[in-house]
Amino acid sequence: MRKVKEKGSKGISYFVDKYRIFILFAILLIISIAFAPNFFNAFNLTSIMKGASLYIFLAIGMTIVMICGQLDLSVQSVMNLGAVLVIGLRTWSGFGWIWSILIAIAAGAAMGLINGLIVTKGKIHSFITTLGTMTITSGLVFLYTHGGSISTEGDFALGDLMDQTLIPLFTLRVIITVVAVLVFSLILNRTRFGRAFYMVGGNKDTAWLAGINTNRKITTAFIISGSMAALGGALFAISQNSAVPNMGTKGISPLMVAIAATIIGGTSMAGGKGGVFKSFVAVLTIMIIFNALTCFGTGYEVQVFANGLVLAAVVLYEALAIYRADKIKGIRTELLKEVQNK
Amino acid sequence: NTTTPAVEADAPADDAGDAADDATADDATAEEAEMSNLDKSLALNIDSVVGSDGQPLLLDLEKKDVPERPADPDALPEEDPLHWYDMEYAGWGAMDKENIPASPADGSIGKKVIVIINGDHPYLTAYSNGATIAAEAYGMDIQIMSPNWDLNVQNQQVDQAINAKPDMIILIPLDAKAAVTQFRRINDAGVPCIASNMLPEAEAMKYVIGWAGPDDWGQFRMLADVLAEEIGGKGGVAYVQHAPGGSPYFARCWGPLSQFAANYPDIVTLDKQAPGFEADKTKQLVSDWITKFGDELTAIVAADDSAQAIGIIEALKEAGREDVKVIAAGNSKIGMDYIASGELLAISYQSAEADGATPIKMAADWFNGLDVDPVYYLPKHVITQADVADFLPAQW
Amino acid sequence: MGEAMVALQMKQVSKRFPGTLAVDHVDFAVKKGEVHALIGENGAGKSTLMKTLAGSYNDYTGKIFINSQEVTLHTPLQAKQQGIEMIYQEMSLAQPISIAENILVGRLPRKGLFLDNKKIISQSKKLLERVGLSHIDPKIPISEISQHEAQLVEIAKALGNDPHILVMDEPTSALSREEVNTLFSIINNLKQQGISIVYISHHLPEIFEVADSVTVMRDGKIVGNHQICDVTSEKLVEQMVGRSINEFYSKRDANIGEVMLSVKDLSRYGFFHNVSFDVHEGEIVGICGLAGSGRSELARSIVSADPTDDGEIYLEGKRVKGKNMNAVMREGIAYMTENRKTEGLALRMSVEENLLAAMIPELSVGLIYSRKRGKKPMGDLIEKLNISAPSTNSMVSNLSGGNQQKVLLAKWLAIKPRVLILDEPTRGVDIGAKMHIHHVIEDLANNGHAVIVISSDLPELVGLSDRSMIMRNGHFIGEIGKDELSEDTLLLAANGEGRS
Amino acid sequence: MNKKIEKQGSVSQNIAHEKQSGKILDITSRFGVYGILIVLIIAGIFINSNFFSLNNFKNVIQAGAFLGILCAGMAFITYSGHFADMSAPITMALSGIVTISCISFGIVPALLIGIGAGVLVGVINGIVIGKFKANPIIWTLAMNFVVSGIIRWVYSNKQIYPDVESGGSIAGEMFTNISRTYLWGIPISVFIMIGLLLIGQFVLSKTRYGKQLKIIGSNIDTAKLTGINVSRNILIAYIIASFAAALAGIFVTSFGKVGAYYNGEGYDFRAVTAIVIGGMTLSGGRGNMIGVLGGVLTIGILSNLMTFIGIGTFEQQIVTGAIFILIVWINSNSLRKLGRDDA
Ligand SMILES: Nc1ncnc2c1ncn2[C@@H]1O[C@H](COP(=O)(O)OP(=O)(O)OP(=O)(O)O)[C@@H](O)[C@H]1O
Ligand SMILES: Nc1ncnc2c1ncn2[C@@H]1O[C@H](COP(=O)(O)OP(=O)(O)OP(=O)(O)O)[C@@H](O)[C@H]1O
Ligand SMILES: [Mg+2]
Ligand SMILES: [Mg+2]
Repeated sequence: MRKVKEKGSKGISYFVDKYRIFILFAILLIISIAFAPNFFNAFNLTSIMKGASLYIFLAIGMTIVMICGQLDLSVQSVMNLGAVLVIGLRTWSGFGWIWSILIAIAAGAAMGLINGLIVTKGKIHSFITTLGTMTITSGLVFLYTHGGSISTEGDFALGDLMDQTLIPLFTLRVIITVVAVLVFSLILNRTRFGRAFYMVGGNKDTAWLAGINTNRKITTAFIISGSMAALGGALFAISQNSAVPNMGTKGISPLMVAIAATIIGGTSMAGGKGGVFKSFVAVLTIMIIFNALTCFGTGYEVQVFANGLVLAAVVLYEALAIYRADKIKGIRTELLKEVQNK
Repeated sequence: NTTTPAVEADAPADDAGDAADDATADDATAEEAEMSNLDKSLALNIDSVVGSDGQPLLLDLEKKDVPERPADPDALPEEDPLHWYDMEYAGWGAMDKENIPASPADGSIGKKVIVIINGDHPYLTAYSNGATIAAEAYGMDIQIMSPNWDLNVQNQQVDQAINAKPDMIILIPLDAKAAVTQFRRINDAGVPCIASNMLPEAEAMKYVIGWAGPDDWGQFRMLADVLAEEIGGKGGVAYVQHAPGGSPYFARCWGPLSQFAANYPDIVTLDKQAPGFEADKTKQLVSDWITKFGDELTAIVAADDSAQAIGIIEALKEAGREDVKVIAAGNSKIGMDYIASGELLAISYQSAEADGATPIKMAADWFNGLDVDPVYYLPKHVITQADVADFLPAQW
Repeated sequence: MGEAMVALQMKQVSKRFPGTLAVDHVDFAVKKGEVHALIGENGAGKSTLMKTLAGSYNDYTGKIFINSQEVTLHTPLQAKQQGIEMIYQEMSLAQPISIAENILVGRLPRKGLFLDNKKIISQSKKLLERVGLSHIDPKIPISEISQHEAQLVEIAKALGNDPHILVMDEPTSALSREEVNTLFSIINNLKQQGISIVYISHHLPEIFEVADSVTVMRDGKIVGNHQICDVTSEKLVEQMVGRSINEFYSKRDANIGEVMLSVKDLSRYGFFHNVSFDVHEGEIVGICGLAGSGRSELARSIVSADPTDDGEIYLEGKRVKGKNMNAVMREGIAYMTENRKTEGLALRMSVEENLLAAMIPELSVGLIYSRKRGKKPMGDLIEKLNISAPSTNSMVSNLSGGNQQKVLLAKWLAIKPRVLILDEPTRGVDIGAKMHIHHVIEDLANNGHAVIVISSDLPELVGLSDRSMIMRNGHFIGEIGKDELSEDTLLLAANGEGRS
Repeated sequence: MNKKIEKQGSVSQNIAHEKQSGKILDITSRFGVYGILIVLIIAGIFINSNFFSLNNFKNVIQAGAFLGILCAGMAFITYSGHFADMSAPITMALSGIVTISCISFGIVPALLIGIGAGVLVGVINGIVIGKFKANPIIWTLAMNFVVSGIIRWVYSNKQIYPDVESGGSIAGEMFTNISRTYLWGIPISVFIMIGLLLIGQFVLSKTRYGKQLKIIGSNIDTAKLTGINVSRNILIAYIIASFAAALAGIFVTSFGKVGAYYNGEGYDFRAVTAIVIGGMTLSGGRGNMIGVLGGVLTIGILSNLMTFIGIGTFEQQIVTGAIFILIVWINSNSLRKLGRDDA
């Protein structure tokens, strides 16, 4: 039997690779704390997390969908759907908050279900499917609101509660967000149900042959994505006491932030790799960049540029890492020593 | 270069800067030393500050007749101008202001103002330009933030602005209704605040000193009158709408539409569509209309006088339908060029720079302890071929 | 045959693909605790029949009985519940996922609601040990281990499910002899426990070594069923191919000329070091070595598909300057990969497009590609290699494994390179096809080309090559001339016990 | 020997069989979008008498011209298995705004510099994606952000006008006339679109490059081990795509008479839609340019038709999205039925 050193040795590059998002986060945080005026205080940090909340809900779904090897471009429209429904049902139809929220989530889940069914049964690439449903959902949202926005008409109670700082730094909405992240992290990492998503993304045939209902799994991922997007939109709308039908149709949209964060967090578009918690940290990282740049008083163009640069750097880093790994894959260390000894 | 402010050599802006410097200088003359900051602020001459189009930047403001609010505007048909009462006259209502700090009445000089605009657009670049010129004239410090059309980012910038503890926040809300919470938040934090450009919901007016901006509804009613006159009070009108979501989406379609309905019963509505701000998409829409409606199409009302106007004019030209009259919200360079060449019938005069300067004026008035109306309208004017030359060069 | 003894019975099972009746009213039975070999030409329907059993198809017709109970096997899960496990011909592991999870997929141990990570590791370690991979950390992803290791992981995965019926579809095609031995002892062990095994292979010696009975398939039908003791390999071949094949390796009179390819001190650090050898015109040179000895890496470096750290290559005395595979190919050296599915073929493209893929520059006039000029070479190749496909337009992925392999080979024969390096040219190919391929390789050499054959199939190396070089741990340790060439000498040398 | 003949026989038999049963599917899979187009046109005839007129079709094809020009390039990206070029919008904006700022050098140098600037984006994309195998969607998205930031910064968020930049000289007017020049009453952009699509069709189906690109699109590792210069071919695809995007950008900018960072916004997804409706699959190596033209026309006719029916903007979105998915389903389903695709 040939002698092989135990594989997967944990060198420094391995460490950097595995925890790169945390390192990036820490570096940017420290730089911002050190240099950005008005950055490091409770008020601003809370504000960053409040801002991150919306994107995190999109990123949760995006991450799970990408782990399955799919893509969900409809999250932003679904987010708007959740937002207008929760306020519309409350204000126009007189539902209670609980019901409004539940129906909004259900509507998001329904959109996810449709996405999932088209992708799995219709066998249409998720990029295409969700591009289509994105348009459809946005049409539905406008139809519902007649193109305008909806407000709670002076009912600020729940909105204020959402924005209340319950624990230092954490408002209720942020707490819900963090809980959602933790729950989904736990599910993905520590349950059979969650690991199956990775299997499906890693190799659909393997998963299917192992008895996993891959179609159902992918559909579930889309349902989670849809309902989380709707919930994120709904919570945002509640804390805003109003809902806007067209968020993100211009500028760096929440959709782009969610995709960028998911990638920066290390989830692979090819599927089978990634995690919700990392995406969460990645969203915070992007928010820190935006926030700190505003603190410096730079214009929006610098923020776009910085966002692009980070994204580009991460993509390039990833590509080079794979390139390097490919090059040394299967290298035999005992043979290498031979050269070094010479 | 169209956008450098044409401040004259001996413009008061310079004086204002000097005055501010002098106020802190040790070797100030006795007379100046005696003057309080308020006196100095009041003494600033702002009348001759002009924008890049050579028009005075801080104009005399317009008043508007505010009718009685109907009991339930929503119950009225959409064609009824009063259906839109709450949008059109937001801010004028008898709403009680809440928790508005009292004016310090100690002068505008040296005050720190943060302006949060709603996004990036050449209009808003000119707006920011105007705000900056005006702020300099009043001796104020100004910082401008842009969330690039993202409400979530704007919320954060509101927080960041509060956190920077300025003397005043000026906010162009992204959405009329979402604005309520934003203004409420600023109000809660005890920072005086002015709403600008986009009309927020009436509810939001509680929390602000006032609103300054163009009278979109009023302007479009004026434009509508000009158009109705031109087409003899009858014909078919199609509407190229603003992007859904904001107040212009309503004002620039239902403003003229309800005006026609109220005063020119023979004008009919053919279609309303929102193709976005892309010339080629608008062109296809209008070409489709020309084919579909043929001679029924007498006029087009557009929410934008640049990209949309190009699409409309090109489609009309191509179909040889120069007889169709077009009005649009102004006043971009493209729009004014079209007015000059007679391809557009009329556009509204809406100086972007003045739009930026007006809330600054409101802020300064407030710092100076002057009476401040709840609404500062930009003056309304319809630009036609006859007077377009006065408004060139364009600001954006 | 007592009823109780029968573990599996398939009655009149058929499975149709668009355009092909892959399995045609087959009756097939396996007894408890026996190793039942299933053999046949490429495309005979072996894999399809077994995949039907493993629940891959929900549209088969006919009846399946497990332990005399009729069952419906429409999903893999249903098959698993019946205790049927299959090791697939085409690797089916998820690359980015850890070995442990791949092994335990679908039945990860839990503690309460959550996974029991300790148990996952310990269970998978145990299974890895059983297949001789105790040195591998089960936490690393599949993408970090080599192909033959992955094949073993696959076996471990199937064992973990404690099957009653275990189907192995060409499990040894990527394994070294030693690993094959491990596998056989595992098989014997399972047999003792009363587990039935269906064993598909193109290696007849293996079948005589391990199987108790054998079923022969041809064109989707069963054409023979024997106890292993009642049958000879000649007889099986005749049933498989429909004619008798007497002589496997015709003695070729090699007409060896000038040095064609000369490799000098070539190294890729960590993979192979200081390799030097010559290959002559008209010569077939074998490279023998255990899996992981660096043969494939060497070949890839020669054609610049992988980088080289040191050394030179000369073709007909001239230094090969190409820095990428495409340039090297233009100079006259070509390499056929061992990874048919992932690197060899574009599975979603047609037979024609794959056949002519390497020929595109030759077929083009200037920048323009002429499809017409490809017709003749394509027809010739299809005939020469006896490629059987529904049509030249059909996707390669719909072909049987052996025919895919032939398409891959044809793609390289098409460009007639001065030097052709073939990596495992007959992996997964049936005997008939193998014969064809060998003839074609010999033809090539007879026409003055030089051929290097890398193969783990020792009889193939012995029969085909004029001499064989031995690689061990990234080094060339010598060569064995034609006269001394035999399976034993090769094996000894590769294992480091023979001459060096 | 016998057997050989038998096998050969089965090949030709099967071909014959496939020819009969698969012909319709084959046509659907290749040109299915035209079937939809015909259905839409027939529907249009019943809906409005003005619909079926030369003028109307002229409008539709004209309206799709800029998009078509963009698609003629971006299809190369899709075909090569790299999904879409998300930096197309900013490439369009860049070439337009750079051309205008150089307009004082004369129209031809300005156009060359402008298109060159756009192609530069493609070169960067092509190198990074071709050589280092960066994820194409995300990389081009990042490029879109980066270049957008640069343009906004350089031009301080303003838009610039050809007539102003050229100081009122003839070059400015020539620039705005690029999209207003007509041949036989049809804008030249239409001819350029059709020309580019036909050239693209030729390149994809009839050239060595196209054949190799198809292999790259189907399996990039195989392409590499077939001795195809993968990184160079991908670079070429991105150069073609950026050239087309730059050209489309020139037209859009010329038509809108202003150079600005936002010219081209939204064109990325619109182009993907047209390309995919036209029968190219995102998994690469499938489809043709004639289909892409069909995709462009279908989008045009659909919106034309809905305006004729008088459907509101919002309902139009819903219908468009649904029809989009439907067409893609028809295309991919017939490919699958044919056994030409397993996706
Ligand atoms: N997914 C599929 N679609 C269409 N035809 C298929 C498919 N899978 C297999 N076939 C066809 O079914 C027949 C039987 O193939 P199968 O893979 O069972 O052969 P096999 O005996 O396992 O051959 P090999 O020894 O080469 O593995 C072949 O003609 C093949 O072309
Ligand atoms: N001692 C070792 N240390 C690390 N990796 C090894 C070792 N031996 C083999 N490998 C792995 O096995 C792979 C197979 O190596 P290579 O392809 O060179 O072997 P080969 O002789 O061609 O065998 P095969 O018949 O499997 O192709 C290598 O890429 C490497 O990943
Ligand atoms: Mg098989
Ligand atoms: Mg090998």
